[in-house]
Amino acid sequence: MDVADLKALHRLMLVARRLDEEAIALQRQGVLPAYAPAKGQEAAQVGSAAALDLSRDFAFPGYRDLGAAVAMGVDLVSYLATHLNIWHGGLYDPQASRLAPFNAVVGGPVTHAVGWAMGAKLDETGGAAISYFGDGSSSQGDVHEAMNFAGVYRLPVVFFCQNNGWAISVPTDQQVAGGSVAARAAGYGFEGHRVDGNDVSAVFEATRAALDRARDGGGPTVIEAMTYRMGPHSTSDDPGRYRTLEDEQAWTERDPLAAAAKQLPADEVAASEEHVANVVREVREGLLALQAPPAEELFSFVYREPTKALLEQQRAWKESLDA
Amino acid sequence: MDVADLKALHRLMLVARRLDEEAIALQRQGVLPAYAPAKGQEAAQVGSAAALDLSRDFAFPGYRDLGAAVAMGVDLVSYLATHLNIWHGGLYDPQASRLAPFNAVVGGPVTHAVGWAMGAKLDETGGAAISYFGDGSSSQGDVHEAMNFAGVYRLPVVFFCQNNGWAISVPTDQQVAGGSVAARAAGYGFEGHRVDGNDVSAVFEATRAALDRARDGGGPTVIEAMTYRMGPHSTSDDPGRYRTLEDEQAWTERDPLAAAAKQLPADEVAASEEHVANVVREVREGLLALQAPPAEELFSFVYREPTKALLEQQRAWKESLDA
Amino acid sequence: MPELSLQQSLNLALQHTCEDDDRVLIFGQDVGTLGGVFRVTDGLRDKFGEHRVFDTPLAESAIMGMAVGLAMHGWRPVPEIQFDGFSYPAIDQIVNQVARMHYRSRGVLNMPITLRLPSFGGIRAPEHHGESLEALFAHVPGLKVVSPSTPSQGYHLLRQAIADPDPVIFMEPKSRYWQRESFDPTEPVAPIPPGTSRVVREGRHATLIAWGAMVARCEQVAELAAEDGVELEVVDLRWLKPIDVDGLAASVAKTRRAVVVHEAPLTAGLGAEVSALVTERCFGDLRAPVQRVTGFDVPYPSGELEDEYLPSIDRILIAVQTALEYRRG
Amino acid sequence: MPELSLQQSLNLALQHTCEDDDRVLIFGQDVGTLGGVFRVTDGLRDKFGEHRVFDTPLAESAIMGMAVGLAMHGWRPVPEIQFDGFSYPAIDQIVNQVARMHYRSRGVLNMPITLRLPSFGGIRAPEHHGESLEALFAHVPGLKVVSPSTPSQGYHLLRQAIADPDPVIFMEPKSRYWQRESFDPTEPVAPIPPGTSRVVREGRHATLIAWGAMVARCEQVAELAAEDGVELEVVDLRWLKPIDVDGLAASVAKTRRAVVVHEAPLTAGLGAEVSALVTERCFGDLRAPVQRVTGFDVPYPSGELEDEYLPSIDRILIAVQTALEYRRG
Ligand SMILES: Cc1ncc(C[n+]2csc(CCOP(=O)(O)OP(=O)(O)O)c2C)c(N)n1
Ligand SMILES: Cc1ncc(C[n+]2csc(CCOP(=O)(O)OP(=O)(O)O)c2C)c(N)n1
Ligand SMILES: [Mg+2]
Ligand SMILES: [Mg+2]
Repeated sequence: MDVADLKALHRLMLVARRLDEEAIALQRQGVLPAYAPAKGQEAAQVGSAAALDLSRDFAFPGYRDLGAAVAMGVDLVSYLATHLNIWHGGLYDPQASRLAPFNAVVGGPVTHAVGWAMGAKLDETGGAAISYFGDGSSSQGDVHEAMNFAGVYRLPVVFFCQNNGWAISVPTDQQVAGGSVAARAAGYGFEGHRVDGNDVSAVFEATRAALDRARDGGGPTVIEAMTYRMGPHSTSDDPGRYRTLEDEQAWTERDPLAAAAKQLPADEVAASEEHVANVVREVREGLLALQAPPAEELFSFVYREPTKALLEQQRAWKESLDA
Repeated sequence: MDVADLKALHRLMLVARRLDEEAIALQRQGVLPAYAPAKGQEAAQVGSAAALDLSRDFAFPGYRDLGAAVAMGVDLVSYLATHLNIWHGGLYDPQASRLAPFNAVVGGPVTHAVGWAMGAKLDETGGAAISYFGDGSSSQGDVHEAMNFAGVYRLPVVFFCQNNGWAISVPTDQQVAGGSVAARAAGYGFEGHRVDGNDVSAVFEATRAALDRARDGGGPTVIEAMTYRMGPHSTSDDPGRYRTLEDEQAWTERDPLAAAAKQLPADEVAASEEHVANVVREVREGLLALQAPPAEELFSFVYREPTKALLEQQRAWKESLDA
Repeated sequence: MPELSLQQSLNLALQHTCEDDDRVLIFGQDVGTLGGVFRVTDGLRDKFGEHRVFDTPLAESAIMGMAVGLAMHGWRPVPEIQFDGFSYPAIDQIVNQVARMHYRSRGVLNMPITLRLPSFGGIRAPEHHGESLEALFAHVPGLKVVSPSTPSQGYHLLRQAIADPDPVIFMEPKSRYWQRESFDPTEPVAPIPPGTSRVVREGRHATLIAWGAMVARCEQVAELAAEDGVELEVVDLRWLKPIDVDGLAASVAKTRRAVVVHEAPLTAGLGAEVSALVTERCFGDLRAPVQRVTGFDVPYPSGELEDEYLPSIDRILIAVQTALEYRRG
Repeated sequence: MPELSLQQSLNLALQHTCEDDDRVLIFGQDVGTLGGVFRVTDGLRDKFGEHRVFDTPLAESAIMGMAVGLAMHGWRPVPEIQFDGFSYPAIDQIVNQVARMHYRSRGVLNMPITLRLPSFGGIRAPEHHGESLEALFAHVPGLKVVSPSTPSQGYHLLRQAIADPDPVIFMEPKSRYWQRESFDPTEPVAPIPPGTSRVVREGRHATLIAWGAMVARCEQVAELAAEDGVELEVVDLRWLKPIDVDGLAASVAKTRRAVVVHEAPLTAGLGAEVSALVTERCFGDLRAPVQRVTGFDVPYPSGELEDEYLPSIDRILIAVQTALEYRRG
């Protein structure tokens, strides 16, 4: 995408939204053991990931970044396979997809983006890294270390914080001292911007600008996309224990998908819905058809070549199956 | 001390300086196995520690804070015992001295100050904590986590950073993105101040103000004392490998001890030198007389009561001595 | 007599401890308003106030560092780290600070910290939510480590751990949180000091040694083996540091064979320590080398492969058979 | 033939590796301008430029996290953490990221990272500068662990480690940095793949198993024992993960007695794994339980107590004697 193409962005958001709904349905039907809904954060995720140049950039996701995967064209069955309990990192090829494996350690992968950005700088590829993390994650020491390293080496990296108001049950004001993750950037000598995380075009523009600056040697940027997690933290969470319906209601009115749709002709939106329904059906079918990995895979990928000890353990395990 | 009493502060600095010189001499004579010189940082250390109210405050040092120990009246033989390889944490009583044990993990103890400050707040003692750390230490994740916690809970803690220009061989501009540790405070929603770390009165005033604010519920403060490590990182370091004599020379002219002395009548300075010579002699004698701990202490203090396994190991060890 | 789940019994233990000792503080991610992702701290904030039971920002290292500072100020901290795999960011504080502050201060500074750590696998959770860190913790001088296997053990061991003057890592077997048992927690029991194990089932042909969720699995194995006339003794090791070597030796002196079972990977797991200790003490008695049935040397896998990873009844039975049929050289 | 210290041989290994492979990057605290606090990276920045050999800010977790990202971009990172005890802040990255990224990505992302870690005690250093973390690392699936005992071993093992496609923790015995040996590093040698050990001295009465600085100590012990007619075999385990269990079994099948020696505390140390493995493989051959001579279960002490803490010649000799005199039951 060269400029913010609202129609395309809206359609990507719609895929994310409908797929999110489908995943929740699948969880209720017992197909997915658990799921972390992204509802409400589609503009932040899609807008930022759509700004990437997939020929040279690379994204480092957390566990709630379906919209980024959608916008990057990642194979969605492979992406959601992690929630099917099939493989922790997902089944997509991270190198080909330009999306690092699904990562459940809050804060940890932020330093990877910094290292990758240094690798890109050393190789002079013009590539930039984007790191996805949440308001809660911003409290982790790793995020500070990552920002400091990025500032010292002036690396081409965008720290993309989705401030969705909550880290499970803890609201941002009990999490982020000072109240703003973007404001931290000044302390590292680089730019930090808050954007309306529910305005997909604004997110796209801010991210594109940060990526361009990164490529031009302008150093890192923090983008804090102000948004809201409209659903529960995960399908086993009960937000009623820590926030009010009014709180949720207020944000429903700021639904990023509705906001984008409002700017588009109704027939385009309808056409998109139709298109998306097909996408979602295909993904659903793909997920239902997905086979559990062969049990032998338990012993795979630990090293490039299995060690003797592992082969021996595999042999003993096989024997126990025959017992 | 109620107001900055320059004469008293100068005398404390002089003790620190002469003792530092003595420690280096003792290291050369083979008495101390190693030592981390504090020369040049006396104003920062003495000025800040003298501002503490020892009836209720508490200090968390690193490994180069002799001046703080001097200003707090810590038993100096016990303090230096750590460099004699007698006991890692020093031999002084941290509870009675209001000085936490000597701590060699860069960054780690900063979170302790935050926890202690919360303890003081819960107990409503009016006490405040001060955490000593360096420009290099500011890169550690723990320092960020500590500042964020302190900001969220608005705890009575002073983050006292001695920016002495170097972390072993790495200069501040390759260490601290943005160039200023004090500037980080804004990102946590509390105050951060740079002070001339070689001006003992300025350090005293800034620290006193921060402590008072902390007591009054005004929250944490970062103080960045700009100073210079005039000596090597440790007695096994060779600064010639990473900095120039001119660099060192420039700072010699800003020697904090000389700056304080210049403001005092010559006879008072002379009287102090005499007094301090006695102090240093006593400490030296104390160090020379200090006995190595009995070897049984190898098994002491691991738990409140030794476990059976430890007693058994101690027994076997004793037997091996008789073998 | 009430029927309590492990989750409930731990909750009750925290409640009773807070009532008895007003220096106890409970904190961690989501332990306050939410009552913990496993509801172990449910209702405690309302009972004891947000000064004693509170949420922290999302930073494990600071949680443990704060515990050190609070202990230095005379409080008795009971922090929670939300999941086993997220204790790694706090390992520096745990090893270099929590475990050493008493030692470093020559006994002046007490560290009566109990780290509650939902642990081990078996619940088909995401990555990092099924780890077993007991070998790491047990290796660290200054720490004690304990893991309960039942609701009543959970209640009493948690109270014991919090009362202990030293830092204790309290590993809660999360796959057992919802397991129920009838017992009266208010009934006085003898203390369960560090370094004591518990014979769960007597037997004479071999000793199964386990902790956490593997105790119940070993009891199942013993049940099955009994059908074939093999009488297995099952020992709940419970305190993983210090280890009750006398108790183990007494059992193995009788049975002459031992199998140790744990979820953690084999290599350098705590099973190696148990094997070495038992062999050192019972070499003459042993009729077979101590068998280890453990997780494999692979990262804890995704849910679909979890049952293959964890010690299965069949794998334990095979190890028992190996021990029974062993003939020297 | 040049005489090289371990420090020099490691320096040379890094230099030769950088010459042969321009994807190798060396970084860490003070490794650039200063050449490392132990001078192991001395002169490399001038030779290869500050893009390939560079200083980092003071943050171990970011150093390892950066290594992950660099590896994902196709570089071959050789980070240094300045001292053993300061690897704890990086443990989360090492365990949860470095060791798993290849697995997590189903083999797509290679992690050819070699972490250089000045390790172990014996130099009367401050707190946290004398730790032995091999048991922790060896427990982690996805890591390999190696420690050289001599300059020539250091040279070849470091090259082997960097060439390895998997993450390797390279534990440098700092008390041996200045030990010298005559050897020609340019002379081709057979590879020393993971999982191979080395018989340093042959013997037939008992096997001493050690790594790092303890190998030399065991050689001294063997020398002394030989005066009494006791012929000890000394095995340099060298690869601590994977462990050469076949090599150990071959030696113990011959000697029928084994003593494992390490600096780390006893409980849950790697000696337990060695003991368990050897016993599992050689139960019928063993005439005595495997003896462990280790550091005690105390924090690594201050310099004055260091010699009491480390396995002494006497303690090793006593263990040998115990093994030799052992009578079953
Ligand atoms: C290091 C670490 N600690 C704890 C957790 C458990 N955990 C998972 S998500 C979460 C909250 C994260 O909040 P935030 O970063 O704001 O992301 P969000 O869930 O809002 O998308 C927590 C505490 C974790 N995954 N990693
Ligand atoms: C966690 C940790 N990493 C590394 C070290 C090794 N080390 C000791 S001092 C030092 C530099 C510290 O610099 P700074 O914080 O500026 O303090 P200064 O030495 O200048 O007083 C380093 C890297 C350490 N002590 N702790
Ligand atoms: Mg959030
Ligand atoms: Mg400094």
